[in-house]
Amino acid sequence: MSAIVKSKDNKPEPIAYSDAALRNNAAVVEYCRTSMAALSGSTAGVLGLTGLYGFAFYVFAVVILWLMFMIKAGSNWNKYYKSRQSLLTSGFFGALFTYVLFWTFIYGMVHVY
Amino acid sequence: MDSYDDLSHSEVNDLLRKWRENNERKSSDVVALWMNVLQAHSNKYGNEKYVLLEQIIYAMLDCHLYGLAKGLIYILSLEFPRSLRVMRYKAAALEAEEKYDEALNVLDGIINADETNAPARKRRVAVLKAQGLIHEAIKELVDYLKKFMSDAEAWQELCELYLQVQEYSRAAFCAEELLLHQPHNHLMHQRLADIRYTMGGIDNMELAKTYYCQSLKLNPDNVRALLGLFLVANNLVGHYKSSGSSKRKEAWKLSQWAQSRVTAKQREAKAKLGLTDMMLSLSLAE
Amino acid sequence: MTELLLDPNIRVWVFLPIVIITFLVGIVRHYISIILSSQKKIELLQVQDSQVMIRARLLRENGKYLPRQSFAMRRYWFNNEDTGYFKVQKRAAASQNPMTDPGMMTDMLKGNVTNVLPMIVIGGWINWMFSGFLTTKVPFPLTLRFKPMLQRGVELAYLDASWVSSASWYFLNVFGLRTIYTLVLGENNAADQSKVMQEQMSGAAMAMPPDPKAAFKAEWEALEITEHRWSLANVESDLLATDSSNSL
Amino acid sequence: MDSSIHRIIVLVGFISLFHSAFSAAQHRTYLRITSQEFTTLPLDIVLQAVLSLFAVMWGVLNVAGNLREIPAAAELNNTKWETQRNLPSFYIFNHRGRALACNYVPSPSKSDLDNLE
Repeated sequence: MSAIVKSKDNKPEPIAYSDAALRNNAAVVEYCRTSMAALSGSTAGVLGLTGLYGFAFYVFAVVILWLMFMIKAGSNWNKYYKSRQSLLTSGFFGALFTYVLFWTFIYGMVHVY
Repeated sequence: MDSYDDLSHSEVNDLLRKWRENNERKSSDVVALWMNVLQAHSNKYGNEKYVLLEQIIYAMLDCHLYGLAKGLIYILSLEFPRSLRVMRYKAAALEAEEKYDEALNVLDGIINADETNAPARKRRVAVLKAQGLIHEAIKELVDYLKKFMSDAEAWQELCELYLQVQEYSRAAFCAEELLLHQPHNHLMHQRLADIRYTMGGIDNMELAKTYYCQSLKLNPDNVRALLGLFLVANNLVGHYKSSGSSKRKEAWKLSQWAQSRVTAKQREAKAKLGLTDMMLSLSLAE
Repeated sequence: MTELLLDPNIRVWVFLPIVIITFLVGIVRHYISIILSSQKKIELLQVQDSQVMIRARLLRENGKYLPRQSFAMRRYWFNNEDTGYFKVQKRAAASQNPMTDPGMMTDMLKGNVTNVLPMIVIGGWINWMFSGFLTTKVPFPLTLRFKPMLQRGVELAYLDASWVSSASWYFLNVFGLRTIYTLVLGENNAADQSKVMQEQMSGAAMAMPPDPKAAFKAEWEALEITEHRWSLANVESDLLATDSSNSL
Repeated sequence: MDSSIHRIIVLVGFISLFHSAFSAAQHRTYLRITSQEFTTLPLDIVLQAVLSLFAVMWGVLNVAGNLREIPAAAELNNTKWETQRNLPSFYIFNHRGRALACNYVPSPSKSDLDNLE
């Protein structure tokens, strides 16, 4: 009987994650994130956004990408991602640099000359 | 699965990749796929060309198609004249033709050229195993494991070899080592439990029971573990006839539980079988 | 301040070429570094050390799945005072000076040749070829501090800080396109495949401990303080409990 | 099949994005020639750019590859002992299946020689 009581005290065992699958998913997310930064940067350049509007557009694109990930995973996102928050925030500033570069590039191509 | 001709080239590639990643042998299927589909598109293997060719070569050797395999090895050796990996294929071909001494010579050559070449060392073990020299193979493999201690594949092979010569406690050691590498794999727990059950004795039975339980916890569909648990629990009930009753009660409970699970599984499986199949099996039984 | 008007020819003959040149140079550099990179020759002893470390780490992490006796036996094998692996195996302390190792020297040289040299050469060439142009304007306001960074080669005191000169545009590209390379080239591209074929490395030869002596000592200490907690103690009752809750 | 559709989506989205970029550039030059002040782009260009951005993003998301289930049990519970036991490094080729090959000639093994005598 004592064994049963003990098992209630113990925390549930942490779920084991498959390393290869985690790495695969991280690579997919990274790929999409970089493409998203480049593409949304180009779009912001086409639209001729300046100043804070451009950065707001970046946040908008990040959120849209996150929503798309959620739609793709469906209701059981738990199976594919460790946490939803980190999917939203990780690599935010890393991709921002790419975004700014493309924004500047396309803005220059379209609007400056 | 029989009509391989219908599959497109890329589908075949995907199928072969899946087999490769899952370690499925399926040699005759691989050869059939190569003959029917891939051979015609030999310029379109894509990125995985060489890994694919390796898979095909081994499959051919497995199917006794030595001539074809040697042809492929020759092509590869023209492309990579000094590759140790191609040397290994040559050794494998020699081995398949039962020229074991020559194969060992080639493998020794590889190891001399690159002493960290683990696959060649493993092939040496396989050569000894193929000759039926199990004890020598064990010795070789133990030497290998002294240097490459975290090679799970080698530990597993050593476990199997020890089982062949019925050294159960050493096999159990290897199985435990495997468990350290893959603690979430239900098959590893089940394997260790199998070995412990075979060894016998109350302590080993208790361990076997624990590992069967863990295996079932990880994967409730493991019927072999279920059967093992049932046998172990019954055995323990017999052992604990006189001594402490709480342990006996637990073992009895486990045995009952396992039995009910097996019955449920059987009912499930029967429900899946169609009526005609059941009739057929009945008529056959009569 | 009135808007500057740039000649559209600058766009076609300066602005765009810089982006394309930077991108292509990056791609070419990637392939050159693949060609130049030599398979490091690894000593058998190094492989052995790294594998021992992995095994000891696994024992620490997953030892809870083994019975106490098995765990203690393995730890004894690693740690006991007289014959334990970490005690018996003596490794020389790693040489601290990379200059003494000629292999290390050539590696460093190769790294410089493929990374730094093209950047300086191409940068100098671009500076000479496209010097003195204003190429674009960043679409957000910047403070004057950014002027020396963004307007290299154009010293105009009263120019707005958000204008970018050609040389600076090149450097922006060098740093900004890095993520794009991984996108385009992929993690494992076709060029690596045949490399694998030529000299297949036993995949286990990964992270070598740079100094095996210190690493052994650390691992010895870590193992010494590891307590064995048999995590399968309650598995039978857990199993019975989960099932009864499921069937209810 | 599925991925080729998404590839087409990506391609079309790219072309559309390029087209909107050209439209915007044309608009700017037009404004400059007629010396009007730039306030904002026409609505159709804005819509085209944003919509094609979404299309390309969705396409890239699906082209990038499938997500795999991360709990370790998901994959391990599907492996069978047959594949777990099968170790490519230790294959031996003189197994009994060899006798099924059409061109197999049984080699005179030791036991046969013993029987002959």
